Amino acid sequence: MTRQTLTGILLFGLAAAVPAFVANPFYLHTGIALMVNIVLALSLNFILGYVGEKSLGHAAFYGIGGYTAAILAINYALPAWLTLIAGAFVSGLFGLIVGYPSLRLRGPYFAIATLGFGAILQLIATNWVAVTKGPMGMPGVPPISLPNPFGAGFVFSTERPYYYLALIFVALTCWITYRLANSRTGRAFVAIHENVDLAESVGIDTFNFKMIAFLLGTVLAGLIGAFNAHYTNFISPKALEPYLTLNAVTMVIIGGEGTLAGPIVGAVLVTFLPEVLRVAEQYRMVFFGLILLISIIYAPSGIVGLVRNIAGRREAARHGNAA
Amino acid sequence: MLEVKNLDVYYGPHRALEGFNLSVKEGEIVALVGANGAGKSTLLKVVSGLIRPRSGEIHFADRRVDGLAADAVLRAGIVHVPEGRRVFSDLTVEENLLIGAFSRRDSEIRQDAERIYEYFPVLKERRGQFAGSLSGGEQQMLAIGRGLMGRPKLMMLDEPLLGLAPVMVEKVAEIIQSLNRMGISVLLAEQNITVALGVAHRGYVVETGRITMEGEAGALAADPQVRQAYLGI
Amino acid sequence: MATLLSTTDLTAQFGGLTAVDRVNLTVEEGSVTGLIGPNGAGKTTAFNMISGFLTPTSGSVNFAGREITGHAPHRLAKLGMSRTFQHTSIFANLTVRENILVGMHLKIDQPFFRTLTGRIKPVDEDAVREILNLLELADRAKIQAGSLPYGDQRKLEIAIALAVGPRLLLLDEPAAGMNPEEAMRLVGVIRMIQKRDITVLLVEHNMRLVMGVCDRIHVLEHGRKIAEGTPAEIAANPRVIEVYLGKGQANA
Amino acid sequence: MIWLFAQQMVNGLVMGSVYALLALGLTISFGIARVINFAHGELYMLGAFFTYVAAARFGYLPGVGISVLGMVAIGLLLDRLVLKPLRKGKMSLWAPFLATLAVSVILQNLAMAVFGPDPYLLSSPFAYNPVIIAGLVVTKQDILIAGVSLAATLLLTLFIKKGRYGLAMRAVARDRQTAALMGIGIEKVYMLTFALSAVLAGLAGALVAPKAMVDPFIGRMALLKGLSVVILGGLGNIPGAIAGGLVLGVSEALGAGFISAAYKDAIGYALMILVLLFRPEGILGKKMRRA
Repeated sequence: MTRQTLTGILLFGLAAAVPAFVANPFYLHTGIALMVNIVLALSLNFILGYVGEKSLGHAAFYGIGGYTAAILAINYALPAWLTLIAGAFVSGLFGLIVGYPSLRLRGPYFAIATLGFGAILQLIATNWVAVTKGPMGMPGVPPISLPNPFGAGFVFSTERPYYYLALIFVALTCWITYRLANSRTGRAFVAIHENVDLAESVGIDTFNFKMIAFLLGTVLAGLIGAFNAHYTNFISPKALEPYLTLNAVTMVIIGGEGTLAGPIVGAVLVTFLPEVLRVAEQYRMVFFGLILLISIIYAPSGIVGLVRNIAGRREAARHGNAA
Repeated sequence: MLEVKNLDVYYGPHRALEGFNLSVKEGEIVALVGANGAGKSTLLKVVSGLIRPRSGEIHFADRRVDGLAADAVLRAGIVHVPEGRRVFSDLTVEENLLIGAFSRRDSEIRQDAERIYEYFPVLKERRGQFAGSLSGGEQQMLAIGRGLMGRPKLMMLDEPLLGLAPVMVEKVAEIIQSLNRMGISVLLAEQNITVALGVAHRGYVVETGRITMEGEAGALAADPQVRQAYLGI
Repeated sequence: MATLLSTTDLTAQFGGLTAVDRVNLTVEEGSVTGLIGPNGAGKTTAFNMISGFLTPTSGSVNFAGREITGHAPHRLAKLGMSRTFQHTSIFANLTVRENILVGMHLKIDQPFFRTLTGRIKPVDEDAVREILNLLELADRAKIQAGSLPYGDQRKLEIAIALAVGPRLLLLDEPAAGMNPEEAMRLVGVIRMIQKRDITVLLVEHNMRLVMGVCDRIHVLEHGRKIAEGTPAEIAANPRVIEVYLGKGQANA
Repeated sequence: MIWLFAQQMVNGLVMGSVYALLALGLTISFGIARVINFAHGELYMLGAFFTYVAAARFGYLPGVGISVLGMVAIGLLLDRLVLKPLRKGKMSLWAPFLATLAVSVILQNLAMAVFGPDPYLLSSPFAYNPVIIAGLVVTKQDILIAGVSLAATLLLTLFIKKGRYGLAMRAVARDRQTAALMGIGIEKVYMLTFALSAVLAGLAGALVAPKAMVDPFIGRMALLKGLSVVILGGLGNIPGAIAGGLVLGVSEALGAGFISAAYKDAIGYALMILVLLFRPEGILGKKMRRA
């Protein structure tokens, strides 16, 4: 067992033990919000961090998941396990529709197409009142409940079960990221990011793998969006706001794109930093914008990248090959 | 006039020029010959301020010019006509000439353009056409004409004969000599040894970033070793 | 020997300019074939059309008995063609070993879904080591590729292309920027590659290398093929000498 | 029916000329400096707010003038503070992308902190008196919008075609290194490009503001319109930006008149996606290479 796996298991053990010691629902709520951010950041990381395609509409997929779950649960009374899956599935379907034309093109087209897609979706959510209830959003999304064939199902009525479910989703996302890191698919992703011509020339079907990464990201974003709609019992066009995309981008970039730890570090920072630094509410987004900007200019590989660079230089120095 | 001393140039980890020494005296044509990738273009780019050397010095007309920006080098009187001509293909012939005089503020720009048209009548015929529609030889004339618009004391030509038809090669060789007669010193980086050493007074042979031979042009042209360095026979 | 690669009337036009003009090339299986010519003669353009990075305006490319004109590069890799690039082209942020693993993409049978469920199959370490040893990179395996010295980066490029397991290896100016000793060592590497039954087509300016390693040479000028033959024939060809050295040198 | 069509055509051309201004700014920054400016919408928003503040003291038209000066400063700041540091070393297409995205958020939220989220009405002496020409209703503001847009477009085109620095801009767009060899100060050209780009965006904001409300979020829509037009016309293509702007304006107006006003804004994106699918080089662009 590597040190990395051990650290991971340890962290998850700790996270799982938290509700046993923390009774205050506010802390659990913050924990859930953090985990939603982590999944969102890691899902974007597949696209932005691994294959390096600049998706600027990630909030849209989170929102699609939320709306799908809300509509199915409210209008058709479908059980939560099904609405969560549906949220993920529909989001992925839209990923396919958006990705298919735009991922074939080189240049900024994908970024522009995803940005435009996010805007269209917000427009629809605001204006298609018959289905989405318009700008006021849809309250009354039922809580998640587990089916029980022998009696009443288990309804998630407190923060605690949501906390564990969120933790499961975090674990799932981390697991996928972790498995990718040493696999053929993960290497293909990174290769595309690094040098798309060379990747193509060694036999990597670059379009295909970009599509896989994008679908992976959109499915997971849809899943966590659906989860959040159930958890907060509410969905509105706000779930599709571009600021949410920017939050996700900030988490990935300042933490370090293309790594497992980076987006998690980024999510922790984005969730807690404004609290710690007591940034006034109205300047919060200015603050995120500034740290994103500073990170792009001075630390393009993020916090994890900085740490790695230092370690990497040591490694090279040890081999006497620092060029 | 131009004095390059002990120049070391790197591209990332890769050393492109090593302990490079070269000089061009006033009124001279100097040929810099060698195979592709030997470092000829790199030297020209360093002199014209596009690349910074790691160490060494460049003096021009008693001024130190290494480390100056490209526009300052140009104002000092050095014009670099780049490899592959690099005319602005979607600008007209006339616009290409005007842009060659970008660093000038005097009132004689138009007159100079007319003089160049006189000298290259083909360009005059095509003054309104996009430079991209010219043939290779015409583009080379335009590139030289564009360079002349900067009123150089020293003109550095990078592979001006490349890809030209034989008739054009002779024509461009004549142009180079007549530039020289106008009082412009020339540094000619070229693969075509015969023509280059034919028009030059002196020559340098470059191999992988180092000067391996230098001397009077006629003597170099006759030296079997030069030929050997080229064809590998 | 059978013909592994051939082009028929291969042509590339950009706007009004014809960069490659009805070129017919053949590469015999097992040979090292050189493609030379002065700068701007159309060598790299021809190379890009053969390797699928550029669709020919007209003409066709045949490889291993089938027509591959306009196929995407990743499909050609599957058929057994890999290449290097004129400007050093590696995965700079990956380690040397990881670069080789990416090169072995097609040899690792591990579809996306198995990544998530099944055991991650161990990589064929012997194959990795063999390639690293061949290019004398074994002691650099864990170093980030971007921090290698230039000469090693150029070797790594070839290593990546070999990891694909090609029948035909296309080398685009492999000696560019190498010093004479490094270039001479490259001759040994190419010979070794040839011994492993890999056919090589190379574009190169370093004539000493070309003359030293090639079985056959094609010469392009102005997008047209002007000569073809053994190194001795090419070196004696007056047309080639004229192109390279200028008029009047042929009888000097 | 015919009257409605003609009226919507007029409305469409007015808005289309604004879209063209927006797209021209985006197109020169991409064509010359290779930057897709995701803060372009916020430049539009700032142009409107600058005008709002200045107009309160000096009146509308002088306000527009002051706003234009302010935009020059903003464009220069954007280039010096954000983009210049990114040009050092190897310039990737992506870093300026995300950086301008960050700038967009910063500006939007600064505006929100200063002005609050509620919309303001910028009054213009031309906005209230409709003129009826051949049975078609337009305001003087509409005429002003179309007139100024047309003038700005012409001036820009003329400058790029004939001006000394216009020539330099075209040279830099084509071949940065050779342009440097000609003695062109590349950094100056970039500064000029972003100043011009900001002025174009700000002018669009200042002109449209009296027709619509001004709030910190109007930039988002403006960016998307601009990007749709730029995709429609082909990235970096100046005639394409002008034509694309008019096409988008007219399609939206006809869509609003004959299909649905609520989804008017979706028409631009729908057009954009169709273009991406079938003709990614833009309507007027040259064929591009497959990835």
